[in-house]
Amino acid sequence: MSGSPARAHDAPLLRLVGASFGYGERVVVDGVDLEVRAGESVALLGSNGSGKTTLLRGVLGLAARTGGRVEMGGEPAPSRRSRRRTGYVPQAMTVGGGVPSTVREVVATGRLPLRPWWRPAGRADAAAVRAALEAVDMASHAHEDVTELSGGQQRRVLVARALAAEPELLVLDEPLAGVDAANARLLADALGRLSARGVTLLVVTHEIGPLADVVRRAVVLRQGRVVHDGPLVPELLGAEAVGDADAATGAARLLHDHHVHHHDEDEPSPRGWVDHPDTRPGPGGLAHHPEEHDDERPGAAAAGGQRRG
Amino acid sequence: MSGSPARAHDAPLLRLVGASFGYGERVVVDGVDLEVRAGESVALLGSNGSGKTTLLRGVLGLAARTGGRVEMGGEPAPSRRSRRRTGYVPQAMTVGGGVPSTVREVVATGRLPLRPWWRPAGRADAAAVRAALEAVDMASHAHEDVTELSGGQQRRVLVARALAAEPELLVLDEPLAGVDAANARLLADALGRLSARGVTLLVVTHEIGPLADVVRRAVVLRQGRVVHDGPLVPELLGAEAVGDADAATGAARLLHDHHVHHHDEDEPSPRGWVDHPDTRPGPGGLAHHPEEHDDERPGAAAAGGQRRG
Amino acid sequence: GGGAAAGTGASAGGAEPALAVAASFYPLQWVTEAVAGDRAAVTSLTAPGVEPHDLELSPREVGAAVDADVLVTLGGFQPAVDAAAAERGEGAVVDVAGAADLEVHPTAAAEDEHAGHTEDEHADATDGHDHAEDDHAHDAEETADAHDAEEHAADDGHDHGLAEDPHFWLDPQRMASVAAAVADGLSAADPDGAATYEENLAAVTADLSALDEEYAAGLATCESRDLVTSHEAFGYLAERYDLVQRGVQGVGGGGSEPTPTRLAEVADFVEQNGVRTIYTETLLDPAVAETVAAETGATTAVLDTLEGLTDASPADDYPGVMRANLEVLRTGQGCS
Amino acid sequence: MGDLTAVLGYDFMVRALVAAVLVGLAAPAVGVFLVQRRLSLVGDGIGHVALTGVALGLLTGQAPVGVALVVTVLAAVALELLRRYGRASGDVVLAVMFYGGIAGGVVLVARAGESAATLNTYLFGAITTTTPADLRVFAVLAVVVLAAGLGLGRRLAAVSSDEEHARASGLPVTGLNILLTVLTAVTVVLSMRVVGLLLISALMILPVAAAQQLCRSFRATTAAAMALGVLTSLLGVLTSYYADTPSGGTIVLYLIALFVVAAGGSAVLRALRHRAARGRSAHGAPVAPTGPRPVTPRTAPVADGDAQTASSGPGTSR
Amino acid sequence: MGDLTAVLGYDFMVRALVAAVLVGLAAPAVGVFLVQRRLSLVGDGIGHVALTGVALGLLTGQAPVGVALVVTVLAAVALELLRRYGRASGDVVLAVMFYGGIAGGVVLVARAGESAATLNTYLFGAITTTTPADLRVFAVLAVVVLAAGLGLGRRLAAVSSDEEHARASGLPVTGLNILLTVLTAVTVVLSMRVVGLLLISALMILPVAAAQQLCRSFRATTAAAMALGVLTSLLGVLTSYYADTPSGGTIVLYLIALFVVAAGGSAVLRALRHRAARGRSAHGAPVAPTGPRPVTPRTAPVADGDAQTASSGPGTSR
Ligand SMILES: Nc1ncnc2c1ncn2[C@@H]1O[C@H](COP(=O)(O)OP(=O)(O)OP(=O)(O)O)[C@@H](O)[C@H]1O
Ligand SMILES: Nc1ncnc2c1ncn2[C@@H]1O[C@H](COP(=O)(O)OP(=O)(O)OP(=O)(O)O)[C@@H](O)[C@H]1O
Ligand SMILES: [Mg+2]
Ligand SMILES: [Mg+2]
Ligand SMILES: [Zn+2]
Repeated sequence: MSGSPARAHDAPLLRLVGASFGYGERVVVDGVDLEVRAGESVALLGSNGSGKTTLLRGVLGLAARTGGRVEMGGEPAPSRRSRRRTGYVPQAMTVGGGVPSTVREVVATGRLPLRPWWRPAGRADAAAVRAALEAVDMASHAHEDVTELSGGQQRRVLVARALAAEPELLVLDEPLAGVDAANARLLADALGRLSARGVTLLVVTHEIGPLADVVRRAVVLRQGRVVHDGPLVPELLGAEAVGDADAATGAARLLHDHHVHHHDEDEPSPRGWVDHPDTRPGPGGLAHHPEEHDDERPGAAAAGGQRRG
Repeated sequence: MSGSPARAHDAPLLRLVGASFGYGERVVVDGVDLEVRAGESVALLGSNGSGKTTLLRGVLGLAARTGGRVEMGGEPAPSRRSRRRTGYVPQAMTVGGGVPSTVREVVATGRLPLRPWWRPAGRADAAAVRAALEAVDMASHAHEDVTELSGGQQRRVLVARALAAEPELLVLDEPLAGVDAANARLLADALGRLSARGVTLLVVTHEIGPLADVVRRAVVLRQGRVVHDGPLVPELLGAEAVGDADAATGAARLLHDHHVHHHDEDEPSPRGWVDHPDTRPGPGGLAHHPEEHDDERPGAAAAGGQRRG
Repeated sequence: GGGAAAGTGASAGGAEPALAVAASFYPLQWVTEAVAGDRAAVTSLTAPGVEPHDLELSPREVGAAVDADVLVTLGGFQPAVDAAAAERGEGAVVDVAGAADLEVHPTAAAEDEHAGHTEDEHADATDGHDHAEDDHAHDAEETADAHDAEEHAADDGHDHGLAEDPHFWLDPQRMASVAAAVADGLSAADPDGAATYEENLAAVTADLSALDEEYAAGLATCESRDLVTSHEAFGYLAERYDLVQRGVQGVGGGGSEPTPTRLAEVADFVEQNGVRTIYTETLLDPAVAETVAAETGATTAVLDTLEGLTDASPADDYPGVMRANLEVLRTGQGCS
Repeated sequence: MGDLTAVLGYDFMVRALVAAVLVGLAAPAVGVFLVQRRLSLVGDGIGHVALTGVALGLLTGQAPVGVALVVTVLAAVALELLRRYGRASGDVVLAVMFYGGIAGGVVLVARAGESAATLNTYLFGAITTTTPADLRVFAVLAVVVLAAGLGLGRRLAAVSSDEEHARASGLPVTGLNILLTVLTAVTVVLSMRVVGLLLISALMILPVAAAQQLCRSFRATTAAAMALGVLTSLLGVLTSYYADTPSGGTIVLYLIALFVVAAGGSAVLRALRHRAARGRSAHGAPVAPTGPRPVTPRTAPVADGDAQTASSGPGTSR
Repeated sequence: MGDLTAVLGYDFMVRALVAAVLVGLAAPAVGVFLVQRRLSLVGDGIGHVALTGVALGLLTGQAPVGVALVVTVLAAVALELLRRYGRASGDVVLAVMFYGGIAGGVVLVARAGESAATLNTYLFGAITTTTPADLRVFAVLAVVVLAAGLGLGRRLAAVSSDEEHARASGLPVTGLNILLTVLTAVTVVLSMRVVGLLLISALMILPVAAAQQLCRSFRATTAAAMALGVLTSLLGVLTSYYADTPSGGTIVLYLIALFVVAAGGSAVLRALRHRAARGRSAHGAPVAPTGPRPVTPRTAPVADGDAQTASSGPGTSR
């Protein structure tokens, strides 16, 4: 494990040993070994369908474990205790139901596991909810019906709900999708501060950009296996890293079918991504990483879409 | 209208004249004038909640029009005809129901409006479906249940469904969210080719990056009004351009509450955005547009947390 | 209801019966057995304890009804049986509706402002409420009400406000004419046995007139002539022995439950007329009658409508139950 | 089989079996769209509204079945509108229709006095009482429903699974919804008098629920549901003859047993399929989705979810 | 008011009114979670299963209410498990339970012979027949339900609106689901014998459906639903006395009228609120969401939607 935790601790907060997760008979995540130390910030990368969401859900006990072990703070997980120490932002908007609920009510549900059932919400709960709402800049919408918010606003509500629980480990599944750039930066900054305070982060994302300053280590999944685990080096930001073989193949077919070459790129070399290690964005920081562009190059797929780490 | 259509035509394909859309009594999009010529590719930008989705839905007749006019090809829209000429990729995964449907079945529904009800699917339909599936690299998943796909795969299915209809106008609401970088490029390329063939594109996105080569013109919404309509100049790519004031305010409050200064920003001035008319992003391009930030500041938005770009 | 062969007749033991007869519900089964004696094997299509209104026949039972040499039925009472009868082609069907001399019974309630309440409503008020309140309770129960429907259909052309009361068997004299009709029907189907049927009929008629006399004597002098019942099944009986029936349920309750107004009226009626006893039934929920009783301080007693025999029935055959009912009535009405 | 001859010796049994085939074919063909819309109990709800319609018909002296059809169709259209424009979700609107139908029936019946008694005839029935005239009605119904299913099935499925997109793409959503509603109402109202509301509404849903466990495509589910509908109806009628039980209840219990078996069996089936798929797949990587769904509550998405998709589309040039 | 004295002169009316208050309070307090889960008809479904339970109790000579409770709770738990692990959505599972309950009841009843008649006693009732003993049961029920609602309401709401997240965050989801199910079963089984299944299941849902039209928060919806439940129950009982109609049906019709008025009125109300909000808002920008929902079909999201969110979270430091 080559992570570079923001704070070094001895025992890993989260440890997966040969862990497999899946749905029914299907194994989606296959024998993953992973250690995340307290205070670390880890990005989980991989192409669509590579098993990122399944891995997160498996750690939380939402997808079935079909093999291996998961531990949190040295104890077997998921347990009720491990779940309470974890905040989760799901990939899809899952809040719904027949009865209207306000943004505040939804965020307040994040506090529920922290207090015994007979105790009503106290001042600390109210403060945490307020702080979480402000962190995602939704305080002014606190009393609106969540179902009447825009897509990006809903995403932010989900993040706030996780934040309200003041977790030790924060697990975010594509937290930046659909969030506008200003809020993306705001959220990234907030994550940065959390990390600085010792909160451990595990973030699935396809847009590493705004998080580049927060995340120090990247784990890349391909077809349910870890194919890279190490520092978030520039090359990982390239598309190749997170593209999958299928995509590349598809692109090839596409190009072939239509006899059209990609207008602004050379015909990719079979191992394209390897050829462009220098494309890492400079201090400009917000520029789009050119490497983002090369991954579905056909041959690249063949090369396995693997990248150096 | 300062668009730079890929191909010039005389009559605009889509024209909004003082169009307002909303939900019930609430006007979300307020008096928008917009012309999109056939063959143009337009990005619709704006912060979360600014009304982008509502505008698209209004054009398609999915959100109520509360004023103004919408025309397509000179005829009043939405009409059944105008809808058939338009392909739509919604922001959220909307396919669902109690009975399993395969990816192919979902994509094939895109063809339905094109043929009379008594005619069964023909060879052309099958070919279009296949081509659409390949364009999003989902052909290998054609016979899987859509509800068992990963998030990004589901998004791609929605895109394929719109493509299968071979529309003149393709309206996409955040088509890149949750799609891995390789597929994002693949899709961007495909859109580019469509555009080259004369298909008109109207794309909502927070991630202009992969589309930068495809889109030539940007329309920016703020609080339901158009605040910019012109070439997609570099500055528009900055977060500020599409961020909203709430975000800034939230950040300020946040910083205040926690007595932590944003590590890379100054404490906002009380009237931050007003004081920095110059913060309009320069060619540096990535700066945030400060003006976007002032609107919902609470007490002035109380001096809200504005930040410079 | 299940138990197609439920009520095999007393005749089964003797010589091989000449006839297989299906009777649609208990009183008809009893009268048929009494008339047929050993010459026929009688089965009831309604299992014991099942409200005949509720009757849905299983295919086997329909088969039994179709295959029987003679089917004895009260036309219009049970649509499932009527359907089976239609299935029989020219097979002999003894429909006792004519002999029973069915009438419309405007009850006390129908005479006041609640016109439209008739005997027939008892079915809605009691069984009907399951459908109305919950149409799902059905299959078994629902057909229940169908009897009224068919009854009504048979009656079409009449004023829609009125329909016939099927409960003829609670009147021994009507029961006697039905016995005669059954004897005729059996003789027609089995001319060889005509003499036997004639003999048995005489015995049955004698029994029934004895019963009639007991009733007449027993109910001659009573403190109260107001008969407050939960289900208006006793119209013929009341009419015969000069009582006035007043049903707690059924007034305006067409489907679900009595209206509070009706409950209040019955309660007032009970109090004003010094009625001491409110009768509930073995097969029905006593809650409504008990509510009125609790309201007025009256007591409740159980009458058996004889729509089906159950373990809860006070005796094991028709005359026994009728006599038990008489005792209950004499106590309840304060007869000397 | 000697026994079967005995069964077929009764005309009423022959008619019951034919009715079983016709209704068992038509009901799931409508029901699959109701399951797709997650309004599985709508048939039952329509049955309850029919109660009010019949009562009205009796009160006003009109043909009860006609009035019931009109009332149910109107109620169903009202449901559509409420669902579309109201703040209430489908299940709530269905509950309103449900309870409104019963309560309306109850109160009308109370007002109607004795004509009310006739009401239940229109709501309940037994398949063994099917008349030749009923059979003709069922035959027409089956033809109409199957024709609609064949001709418009894909459209109905599209509208049922993603109404928003169907509307955006120019399909006549309102018309299709109303057509489906009318088909449902007609199926329920015409059938329930003969076979009973329990049976007709269960036959619309349960075969689909069972088929769903075994199939992965809409088309296969529909076909399987129809086959299962016919099969269980026939079996149920025969069993009820031999076991001496009510036919309607027996058919429904068969359907439920089928569902339970299918739900249990599908795990096994999916495992086998998975192994097969793995065999085919070059990489040995999992290909077919298998196993039970995750615990996702499957609640409705909020008005706007939030996501973006990579889009591309070369195949769609014109 | 002279009239009111007359009404109160009858003990049964007084008891009916007290029962109306207690049931009108307790039923919506459970129902709000059922509406939240989009299983509005579950109360009705449980009632149908209770039929089977009662029939079983009668057959085996056990206390029917006890057996009905056990059977409904078991069935409801089975429903939970099917919903969670099966490929079927909630409405389908509900339909299975619904039809299974009736068919089981029907077939058992046919087998049970004579005890069958007693069955209806346990399923149907009239609020005017409430006995003092019933009132005590209702009082206990109301206290238990309200206590659960107050103590666990937020947890139940959380589980009902986002089961997945509730599970991930360490709430005892299965326990809470079972608790809700048991509460529902107890409420239905204990009440329906006295007040009827129609009334109890409608009282669980319709006040919530009406309140939903007027409120924007879960808490306000719950409070309003309980108030409306009590109000309409009282009004219904009184009206049924004066108008000479069945009480249960009258209450339900009131509830439906209320829903329709609320659905219509909410547009107006939202308009007013909107104006008010606009007044408060410095910019005059729209603040309150208003108007009917868009046509979004509100179908379930697929297992994984697809989106990413900007995340940030300073407030959550520990
Ligand atoms: N169904 C609805 N009912 C009422 N108001 C709504 C509804 N949907 C959206 N709104 C409101 O309309 C405004 C604009 O929403 P819209 O979805 O158009 O934003 P958007 O620009 O697409 O944002 P995003 O980038 O987050 O998707 C928001 O303030 C939202 O609260
Ligand atoms: N409920 C399910 N049942 C069966 N298979 C599933 C289910 N959900 C996901 N899968 C399969 O598991 C694989 C991994 O899915 P997962 O959601 O973990 O991918 P992901 O890495 O999160 O992708 P994305 O970037 O698109 O979100 C996919 O092939 C998908 O088809
Ligand atoms: Mg994912
Ligand atoms: Mg949007
Ligand atoms: Zn009777």
